[in-house]
Amino acid sequence: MASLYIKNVTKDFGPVRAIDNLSLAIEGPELIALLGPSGCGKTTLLRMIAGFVEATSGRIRIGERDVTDVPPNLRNTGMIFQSYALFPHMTVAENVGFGLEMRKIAKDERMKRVREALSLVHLNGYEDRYPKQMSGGQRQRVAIARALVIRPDVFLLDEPLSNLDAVLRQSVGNEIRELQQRLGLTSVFVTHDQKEALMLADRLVVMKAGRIIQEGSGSDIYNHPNCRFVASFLGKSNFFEGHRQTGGSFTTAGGLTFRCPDSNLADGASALLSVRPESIRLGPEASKLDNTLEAKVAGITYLGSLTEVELGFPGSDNITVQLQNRPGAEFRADIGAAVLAGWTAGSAHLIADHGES
Amino acid sequence: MASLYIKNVTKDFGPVRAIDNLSLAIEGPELIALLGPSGCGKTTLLRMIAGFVEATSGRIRIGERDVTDVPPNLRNTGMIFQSYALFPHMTVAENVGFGLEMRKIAKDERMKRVREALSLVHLNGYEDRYPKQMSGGQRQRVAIARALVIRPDVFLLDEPLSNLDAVLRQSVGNEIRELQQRLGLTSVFVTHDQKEALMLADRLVVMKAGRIIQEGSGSDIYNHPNCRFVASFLGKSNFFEGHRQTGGSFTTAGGLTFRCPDSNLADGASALLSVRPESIRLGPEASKLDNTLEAKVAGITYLGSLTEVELGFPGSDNITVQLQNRPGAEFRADIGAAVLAGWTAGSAHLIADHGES
Amino acid sequence: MTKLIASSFVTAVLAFLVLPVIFIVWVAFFDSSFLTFPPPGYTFHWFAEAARNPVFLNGFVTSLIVVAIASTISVFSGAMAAIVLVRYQFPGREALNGLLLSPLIIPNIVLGIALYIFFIAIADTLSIDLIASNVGLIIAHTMLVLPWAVRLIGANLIGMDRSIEEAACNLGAKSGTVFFRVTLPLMRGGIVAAALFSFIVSFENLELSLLIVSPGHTTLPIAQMQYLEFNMDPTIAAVSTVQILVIAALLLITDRFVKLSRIV
Amino acid sequence: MTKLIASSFVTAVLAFLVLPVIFIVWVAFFDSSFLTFPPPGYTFHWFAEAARNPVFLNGFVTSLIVVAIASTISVFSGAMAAIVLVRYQFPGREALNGLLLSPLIIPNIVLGIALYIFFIAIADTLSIDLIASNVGLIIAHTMLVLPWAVRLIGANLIGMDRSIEEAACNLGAKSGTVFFRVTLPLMRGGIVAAALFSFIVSFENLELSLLIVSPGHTTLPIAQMQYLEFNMDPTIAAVSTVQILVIAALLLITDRFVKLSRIV
Repeated sequence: MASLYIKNVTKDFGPVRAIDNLSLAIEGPELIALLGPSGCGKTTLLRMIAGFVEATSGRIRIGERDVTDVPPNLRNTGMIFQSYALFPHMTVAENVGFGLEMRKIAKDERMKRVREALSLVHLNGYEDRYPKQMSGGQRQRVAIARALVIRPDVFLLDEPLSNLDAVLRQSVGNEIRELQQRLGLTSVFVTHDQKEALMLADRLVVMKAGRIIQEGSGSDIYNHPNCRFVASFLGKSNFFEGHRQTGGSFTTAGGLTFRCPDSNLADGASALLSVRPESIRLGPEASKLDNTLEAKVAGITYLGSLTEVELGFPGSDNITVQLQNRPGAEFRADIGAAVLAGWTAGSAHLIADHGES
Repeated sequence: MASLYIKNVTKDFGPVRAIDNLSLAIEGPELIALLGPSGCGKTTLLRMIAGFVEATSGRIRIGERDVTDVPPNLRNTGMIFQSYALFPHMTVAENVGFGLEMRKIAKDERMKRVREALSLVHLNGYEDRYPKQMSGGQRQRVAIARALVIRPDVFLLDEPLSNLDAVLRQSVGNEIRELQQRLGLTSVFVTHDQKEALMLADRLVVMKAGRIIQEGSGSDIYNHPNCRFVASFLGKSNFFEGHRQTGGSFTTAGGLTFRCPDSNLADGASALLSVRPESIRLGPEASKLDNTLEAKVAGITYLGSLTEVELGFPGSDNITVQLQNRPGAEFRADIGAAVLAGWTAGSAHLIADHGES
Repeated sequence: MTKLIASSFVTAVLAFLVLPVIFIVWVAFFDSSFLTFPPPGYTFHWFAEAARNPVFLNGFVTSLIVVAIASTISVFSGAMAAIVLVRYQFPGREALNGLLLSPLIIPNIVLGIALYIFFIAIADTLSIDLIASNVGLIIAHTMLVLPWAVRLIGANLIGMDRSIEEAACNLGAKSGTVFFRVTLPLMRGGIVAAALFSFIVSFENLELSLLIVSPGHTTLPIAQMQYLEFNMDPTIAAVSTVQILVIAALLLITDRFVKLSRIV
Repeated sequence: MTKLIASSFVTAVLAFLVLPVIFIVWVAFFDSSFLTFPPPGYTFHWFAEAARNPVFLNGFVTSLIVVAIASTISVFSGAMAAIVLVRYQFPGREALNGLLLSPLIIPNIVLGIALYIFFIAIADTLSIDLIASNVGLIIAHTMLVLPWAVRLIGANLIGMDRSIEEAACNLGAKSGTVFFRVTLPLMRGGIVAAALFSFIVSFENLELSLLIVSPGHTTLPIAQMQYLEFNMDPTIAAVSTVQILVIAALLLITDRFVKLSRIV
């Protein structure tokens, strides 16, 4: 529906800076995920959009309207809470109709729209139940209907799947995504779970210590993380510390030289080479690749669909390789055996090294 | 250390049969994982070995000794509890020394063995701390030292990693595995987490409703599940319902015919064909494989190291394909596009169909 | 075997606790003006006798008036105090919480003495006699039960999921509407518990009233005491039986609204 | 603004609750045998006076003896009962838990009346006078505090992680060893709380004692009541001040062992 602009917003809780001069724009029907470890400020940011937390400085705009000083009940946002937050003393119909009642919608019209909203989440016929008579997944769907029935300008979701089990998480997640796309909702989704973010969001916003560290599509961020934190928060990775050399090569502190991908890092700059575990090939296959290494097998862990191989190198930390298992093509080797590992220049990624760990 | 024999053991709690005529043998220094959903009886079985639950019928033998009627304090098992179960009013040294004190070991010898046990778990110097002054990982390591210092005949672990975060789970898990191998302990590990079981155990015992459904190494069970329950509990799988035909082929209810792997099922038998998502190839690569199918792309989910592709077929449920992502080789297609899917006969697996769902 | 010993022990403890009640109910039906064991027969006579006795009747009415007013004041101001204590963070909040332990720290007898002297001082200096009316009693009983009300309502508020109120606000409700449509209904459990406790604690109290009642403003427990000074017949047992029944009924009714085991 | 009103309100509620205590402590230092406001001066005289008064001294001693014995019995049998209730499942366990609400259901005055009549009946039929000694008082106070002991120790036991005891057993400890080396030390919090509560509840109680004391076996609260019948000087305020101090000290000491806010 409407667009959302957050401009230079800062929030201090006493001496603690929860949000640090953060700007973010969402135009049109997009689902963005605020992703980060606990304490990164993602929930605070969501609550600032809803109006529950006042900004210390900066502006928030929804569509054409500057809502920075508008109280939460007049912002017309639809929020989904982690705990469902249904009104336990009201029936499902009363819960869903509450926002319409506050908007002084006549009873007939209200009932009609409540029924429509409930059919959106496949809960027709549940009008007269009380929340405590429903399962967790059903409760969260009532909460979704309650938030959407008011036709919010922005749809806000605060870890909506975290109280559900794995199966429900998938199905409620799909339902949220489907509704968001069908209704064209401008949506902000808070989560600490990278898989949830990758599955549901158009765009990921990775946060840390009140700032946005990186934003972009899932594959953008996964393939081109701009720092070690992002590379390890989204998936696993192997890091080599070293320097970029002239002519597109990279020398590690341990003296290894790799051909490396294009990068806008200056020649001679201190850098990290990040190689994803699934990008590394082992055995004869590896010999044809841009970079090859003689390594020793330090450990093999069979994980069903994957096998994780730990490799040891002279002068470097162990690296991890993930091989997809296919019957008849499983990796077998003794601990300590020599093995050739390799990857293409393009499958690695260079990160500027600011000494962060 | 000693071996463990469980023979035709049954346990009834009132009208509920928790363990149903179960037999299991562990000979020598092996770590077996009892794996199953909650309520499958795995914890009850572990507690029967420790002696906290009396068998309704059947015998339990540790080494040469029949312990069925031996009280728990005389069984000489070493148990690790989910909640750590340290004595909060005793120091680390007193905790670890408790079992030796019960065995009337003289103080000097006791102190020496406590120090040895603490050094096994890298906690030298923590002797005088109280449990509440330690982190979760340290507490669990104290519990391990406390159980091992008495040189137990059987080492019993009840979901020992479930209260730890992801990083600690890995490191404490590795420590347990390493100790078990170094000390040659006969060990039984209860878990509901298939990844934990695959990572740590020599042998997996999959349980359901008080019975052993299947036992074997991780790759045995993953590649040759004997029923649908095991195939979906350990990893994901795609199932086709149908019948085995003469000449090693399989016809689905929807009329598709596949070449299928060797199996001891009779010709004409009703069966499930299980194909793991990572065994299926897409595009030109697929055309060379034993089985190929024209399918339509129903969904693509990018998950970082993997891409999950949902495929639709006429006359069959959707199937899921897992592709490992490598930069430059990512799967791209529009929803609804036609795609060729294929797998080798040997990468699928036939399961006798008993109408279970 | 262990189980048998264990259960006999608990049964004994229980019997010890329940025996006096059974005993007094039994005595209430004795068909004899004296306490003769075993009684010559049984009768309902003493209940009628108790109902006819103006001392008990007046005591009961005075008790009800005092208890009802004190409980109402306590629940209202207790609810407000609890909201402020739980919802606002201001300096000294912790200390205040601690001071609400006062019913434990200050013996009723001390509270009674303090109020007695205080009321006399007021009568002396301001010529307002709080003891001659029910006002003094009501003040005393309010002091007795207010901390209970604050604590029970406060415990309920602490356990309340604040995001439910935020959801209402997010859906467009003003703060007043949020309070009356969401917060207050959710406080019901705590309020019912507070009202119940206030009523029972106040209704049962003798110590506090003892010093500050005046003739004609006697509460039921005091009437019972006074009766026993000069009489010794089953009437007093009948009154006690009725008293127990009233309280038990109250507890049973409340239990339908809030599970007692969760709040006591 | 709202915050200011809110905190003034809570301060008012608090002042209302604390005022009597401050008042009585203030009066205890008045240098005047009558209650004159403002007092002509301040003195410690009335504390010395109270200490010299044999009625208060004897009352204090009697209270201590009765309270100590009743609390000890209650904590011991309460601990045993709690273990049985929490650890064994036998029929009626739920009902038993409910009946431990008895201190709420049975007014102290009714318990007092029941015991009074019961003791008289025993004296009449068996010629054993329980009222003439402290035995009657001790029985009454045990009844008063035993349910508290069971509930506090029981709550502590319910919260205990049983796998700690299983770990001890697994390491070779016999059931007796497990109890004395593990269970009992882990019960400490509940036992301390039970002892404290028993002590305070019993020490403060007047209602129950009122009917069943005999001359020479007067408890402190009764001594205070009796003193007020004939006297009206700051001595009684001094005694009350000491009483409050004793209880407050007891609470502070206990708070070092178990956090009161968690158990009350």
